[in-house]
Amino acid sequence: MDTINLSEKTDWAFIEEVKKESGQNPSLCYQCGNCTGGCPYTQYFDYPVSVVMRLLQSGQKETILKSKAIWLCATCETCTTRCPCDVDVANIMDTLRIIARREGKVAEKDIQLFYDSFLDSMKKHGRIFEMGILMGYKMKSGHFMGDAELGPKVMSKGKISLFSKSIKGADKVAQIFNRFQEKAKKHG
Amino acid sequence: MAEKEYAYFCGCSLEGTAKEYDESIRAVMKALGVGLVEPDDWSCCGSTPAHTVSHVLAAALAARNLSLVEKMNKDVLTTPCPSCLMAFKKAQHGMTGSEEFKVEVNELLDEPYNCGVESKSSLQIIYEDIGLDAIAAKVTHMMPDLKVAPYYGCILSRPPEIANFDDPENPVSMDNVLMAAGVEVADFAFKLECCGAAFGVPKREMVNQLSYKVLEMAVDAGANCIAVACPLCQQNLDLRQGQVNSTMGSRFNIPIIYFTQLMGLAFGMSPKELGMDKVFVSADKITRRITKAEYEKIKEEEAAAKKPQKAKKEAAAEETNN
Amino acid sequence: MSEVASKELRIVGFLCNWCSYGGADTAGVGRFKQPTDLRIIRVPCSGRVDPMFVVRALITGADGVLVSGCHPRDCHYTDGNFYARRRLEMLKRLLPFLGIDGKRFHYTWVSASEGQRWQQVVTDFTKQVHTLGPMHQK
Amino acid sequence: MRVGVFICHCGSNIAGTVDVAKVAEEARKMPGVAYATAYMYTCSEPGQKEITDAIERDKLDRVVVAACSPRMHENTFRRTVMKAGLNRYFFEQANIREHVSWIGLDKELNTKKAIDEVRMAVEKVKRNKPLFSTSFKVNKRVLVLGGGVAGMQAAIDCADGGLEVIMVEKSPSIGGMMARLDKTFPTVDCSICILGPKMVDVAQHDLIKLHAYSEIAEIKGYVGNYQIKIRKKPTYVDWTKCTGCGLCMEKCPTKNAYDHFNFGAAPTRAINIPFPQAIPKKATIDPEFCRQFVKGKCGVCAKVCPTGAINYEMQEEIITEDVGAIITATGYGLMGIENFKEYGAGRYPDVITGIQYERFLNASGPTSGHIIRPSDHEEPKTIVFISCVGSRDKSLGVPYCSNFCCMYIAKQAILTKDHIPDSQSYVFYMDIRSPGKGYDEFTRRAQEEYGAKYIRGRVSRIYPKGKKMVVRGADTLLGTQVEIEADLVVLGNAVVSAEGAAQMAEKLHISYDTHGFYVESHPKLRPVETNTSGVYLAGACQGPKDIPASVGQGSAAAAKVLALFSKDMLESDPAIANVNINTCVGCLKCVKTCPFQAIVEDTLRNGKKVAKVIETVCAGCGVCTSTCPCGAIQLQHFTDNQLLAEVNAICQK
Repeated sequence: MDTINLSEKTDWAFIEEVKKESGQNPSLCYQCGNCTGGCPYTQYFDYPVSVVMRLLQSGQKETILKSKAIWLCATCETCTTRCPCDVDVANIMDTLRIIARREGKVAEKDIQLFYDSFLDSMKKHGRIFEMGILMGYKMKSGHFMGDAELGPKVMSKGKISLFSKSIKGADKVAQIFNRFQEKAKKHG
Repeated sequence: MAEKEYAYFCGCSLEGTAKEYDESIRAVMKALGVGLVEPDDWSCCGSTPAHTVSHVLAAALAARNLSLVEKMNKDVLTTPCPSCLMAFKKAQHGMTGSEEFKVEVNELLDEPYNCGVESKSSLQIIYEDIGLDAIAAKVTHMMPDLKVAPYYGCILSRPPEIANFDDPENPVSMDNVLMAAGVEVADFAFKLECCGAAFGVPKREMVNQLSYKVLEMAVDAGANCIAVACPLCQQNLDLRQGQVNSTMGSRFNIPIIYFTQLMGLAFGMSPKELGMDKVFVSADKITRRITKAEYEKIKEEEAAAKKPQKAKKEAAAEETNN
Repeated sequence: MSEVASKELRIVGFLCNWCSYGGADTAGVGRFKQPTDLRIIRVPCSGRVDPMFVVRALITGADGVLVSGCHPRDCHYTDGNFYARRRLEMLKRLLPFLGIDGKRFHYTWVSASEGQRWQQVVTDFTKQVHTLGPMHQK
Repeated sequence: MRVGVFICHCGSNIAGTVDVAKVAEEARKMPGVAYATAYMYTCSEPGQKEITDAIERDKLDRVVVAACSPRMHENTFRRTVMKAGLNRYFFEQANIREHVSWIGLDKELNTKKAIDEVRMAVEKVKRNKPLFSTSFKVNKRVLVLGGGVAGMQAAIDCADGGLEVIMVEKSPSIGGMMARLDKTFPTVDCSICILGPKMVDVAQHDLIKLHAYSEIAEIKGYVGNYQIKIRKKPTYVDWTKCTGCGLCMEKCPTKNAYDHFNFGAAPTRAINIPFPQAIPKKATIDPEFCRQFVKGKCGVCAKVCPTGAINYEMQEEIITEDVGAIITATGYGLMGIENFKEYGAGRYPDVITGIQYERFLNASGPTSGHIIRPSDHEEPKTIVFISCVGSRDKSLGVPYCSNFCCMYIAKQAILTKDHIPDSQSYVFYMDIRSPGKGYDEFTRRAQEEYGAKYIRGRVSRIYPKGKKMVVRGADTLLGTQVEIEADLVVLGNAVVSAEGAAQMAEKLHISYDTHGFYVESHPKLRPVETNTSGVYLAGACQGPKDIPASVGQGSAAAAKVLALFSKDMLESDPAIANVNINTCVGCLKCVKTCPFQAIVEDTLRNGKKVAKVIETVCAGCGVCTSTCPCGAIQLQHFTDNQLLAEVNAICQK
């Protein structure tokens, strides 16, 4: 492992950024490990939650934003519920995802693509059109065969519609997205 | 006319893969005298994906719907879907907690939201507003073969500051609702353990592994059915149960049924009406129904058969004491 | 006088010796930073605070008055602070009739161990008085 | 009038953020000030000499010291001015450290504030009157509240010093928490073997009177003269007749009574003697479980008692004791584990607390010293200990460390290996806190010699799997999640203040912190005194403490009482209320409001009704002064005149 030169490589601005956007104070964390102990996803993470918190305390921006862990978090809120220091850890993970996305450093492309298909569907139709999301995701990710066996099963129960249907105010929902993007552009 | 009436947000899943949840909730609520009114032209709550873009955008997508409810002059919104619920609750929490955040959110909306709507899960409405007595009064049938593990999912009662319902570590609302409906409930330790959430599509194996743990624990607890309150949990455990079996080499065949479907069965409704045919692992074998009167008669007979034994035992115990 | 100094307002505090004066000491020992507007008068018990002291202070030059005693039931003198509460609550209601904004007067309870709470009380009250601005032409 | 003002630098404590020279310069301009100077350490010997010299040289008749809090050094400087021949009430102290230099960032503003503080003190001191103490007799008996190890030590030391001691213990036996322990760290001494002799000392000492199973109903009075009302709870057994034979306990048909002594580790009988070494060794009936009380019929114990001691009709009794000082040693409590739903605590029988485990280890405990898992009474092989269960947990309102859990867990891990050689102990910890003598070596021994596996991390979840309890937590040193399949889980649950601690403090007129622990006079230099003179603290009622610290405090409190009682007479505080009979109209509102009943009606020779203060009873709160409609009753040293002078010094400058 590399030596981290803390005098040079502590990104203080990043700590402040996360602090401001999440409303949480990373200094409250005393590294007890309760979040890691309770997290259902620890075995899939490259850095367990408590290590993400530690990396955040030490301002290791690149490592965090490029980690898979922040994308594999499902916001199950176990960490937040059990944190003895009252840190809303799930909120910090959420914030880290937002920053990673903003800076184009997403390590889990498939998950981002899935979320994007979801948001596309929402923007287009106002509601989620499950088949649309699935197809959108498959096209973008190239994972054509994933879950292929489930399709016919779902169809047979008449649960999933092949055709998209938009709500009347779909344009209003799209407006929300547009306004958001304009604002984001304005503020850089 | 309905005694109580709520704004009702079924959410996108309940229009598609979780149709039976919607159907059974509507049927059960009707039977319990509760009216559900959908906001006109509601849109998606934003769910998890919106939260990876921006807290403000996510809150705005949720708040659009809350503002529709405000216009209906309703102050309580109920939704069966925990994911929608959390989206609404987080929007509400953020907007009431910070004036600055509220302004930012409302800038994205056509109709500003004034924070006048409280969102509650349909489970909470059933547990707190309708109450166990009213449920018990509606029961006409018993299912003697059924033993259910109530599975709440991660976010119905967590985080406690936002969910503000039941216990964040050992919730009991669904247990109590099912027991009031005459259903036998298993002591299930994984009521809240995550099933894999929305990662089914991009991370199938991970979800299968996590779901496996939940299914295994339910079987260990002696349950032959899992009751759920979340469309995503249901999908991961039911639709993907075959995948779990092939990935993990297991042989689960345990039905995953919405708690409202079980309530409906206890209320004597037809399986068809409750969408029982729409789940993948069939529950037909374990949901044999007998009338309440028949059930009580059987119980009486059983008790009568046990009595002499018990009396003997007590007498023996008394003797050793002295 | 510097610009900062001229912005300072006059706030008089009456603190009971056993709890709140001790709490203010604890805040000091803990170096809990506070605004400097407050001037503290030590009294044995909040029950010693005559409402006339408060009125006199506000009329003759103070912009705000703060009274702090022991928490109810924790009074060094059994129930001196109950007398204080009764009188000061009455006073708070009467102040508007004297043409004084009730927000210029605040009474509260801070124990000797609550240094951080004292910091909060002083900070909040000073802020409150500053939003009302000076009461007297200087 | 010639006032001298002395500004203290307090090293850089004050001078660092206050321009002390400027304060002295401004003080010199204040009317009545004859002399003002700044000095490095005014409280030092040369600093005090500076004051006495100036009093002589400049003919000063009043002194103001601007320094730290008067709660710190008022008495020091009062003695200084007395030495120079002034009345000690011709002194005022301006607090420019705690209230100025330590809390303000801006030096200019701080200096301005310090000048105001000095002006207030000068205006007040000019209006001070000489006051003189009177003497009163001391009742040289001491009340010790609580019969744990701290209280016992205090009682024995006081009694050995020749004082009469009244000990009040709420439970049926003295011994407290230590009597429940199997062994003590770091020596692994048998706890009851070293405590037992002390308990016997308490019981047999001629000067110690023990009221067990009793509570304080009321405390009246002041240092030197307290009147205590003690409520003796009904035991339903005549203790003058009970021989402690234990036959009643053997025959009692109720076997599911809650065992307070064993913290519910196992049930007990409705009539019981808590443990074999109990003092007094007498039986007590628990009416919550006793069939005679619950169902109205049984009477087995009355039938079998050889001395006819059972009395179901017994009523509580109030007795009165007069004492001159009180030592509070009311101990601590333990946080209920039902808070920990993620640990299934309270739901799963094999998740227990440290003190319950201690009772299993103890040869006189419910299992005669055999470690069992409560669910099936089998011997556990894998035992997991979890520290900081509730301690250092802000989300539960307990941000503090419970002080001794790390140590007792190490001890229990060692004892576990002694009891069950093929067992394996795991200890989840966040930090190992072992700063006492021989303590860290002890926690190392648990690991090095006894093979306890220490895991740095917190446990997040415990759930049952078959007969095992799965403990899932983090090993933060490995940086991953870990799971252990345990037979038994022991929680080191947090130390909290004793039940009813706040109410007791209110009866004693002492302060308690937000957690219910009692507040000492000074955290460093007056650790066993309280702000109420005559009331002292010992043991964990002040904060979590282990045995040596508790014993040390018990002795310290006893030394304080012995010093107090070394004089036959005490001096009263002369800052009490005083009635001006010329202006008093005899409305007697003050009589009604005085919290101490220190004011009575008096008739003058001319027949005029006036209020009269009983000097020894007045505590000096001043409630009467702010009640009096005509200003006739004035609290000395805090008169309307003096306080308004301070107000004017701020408002009319």
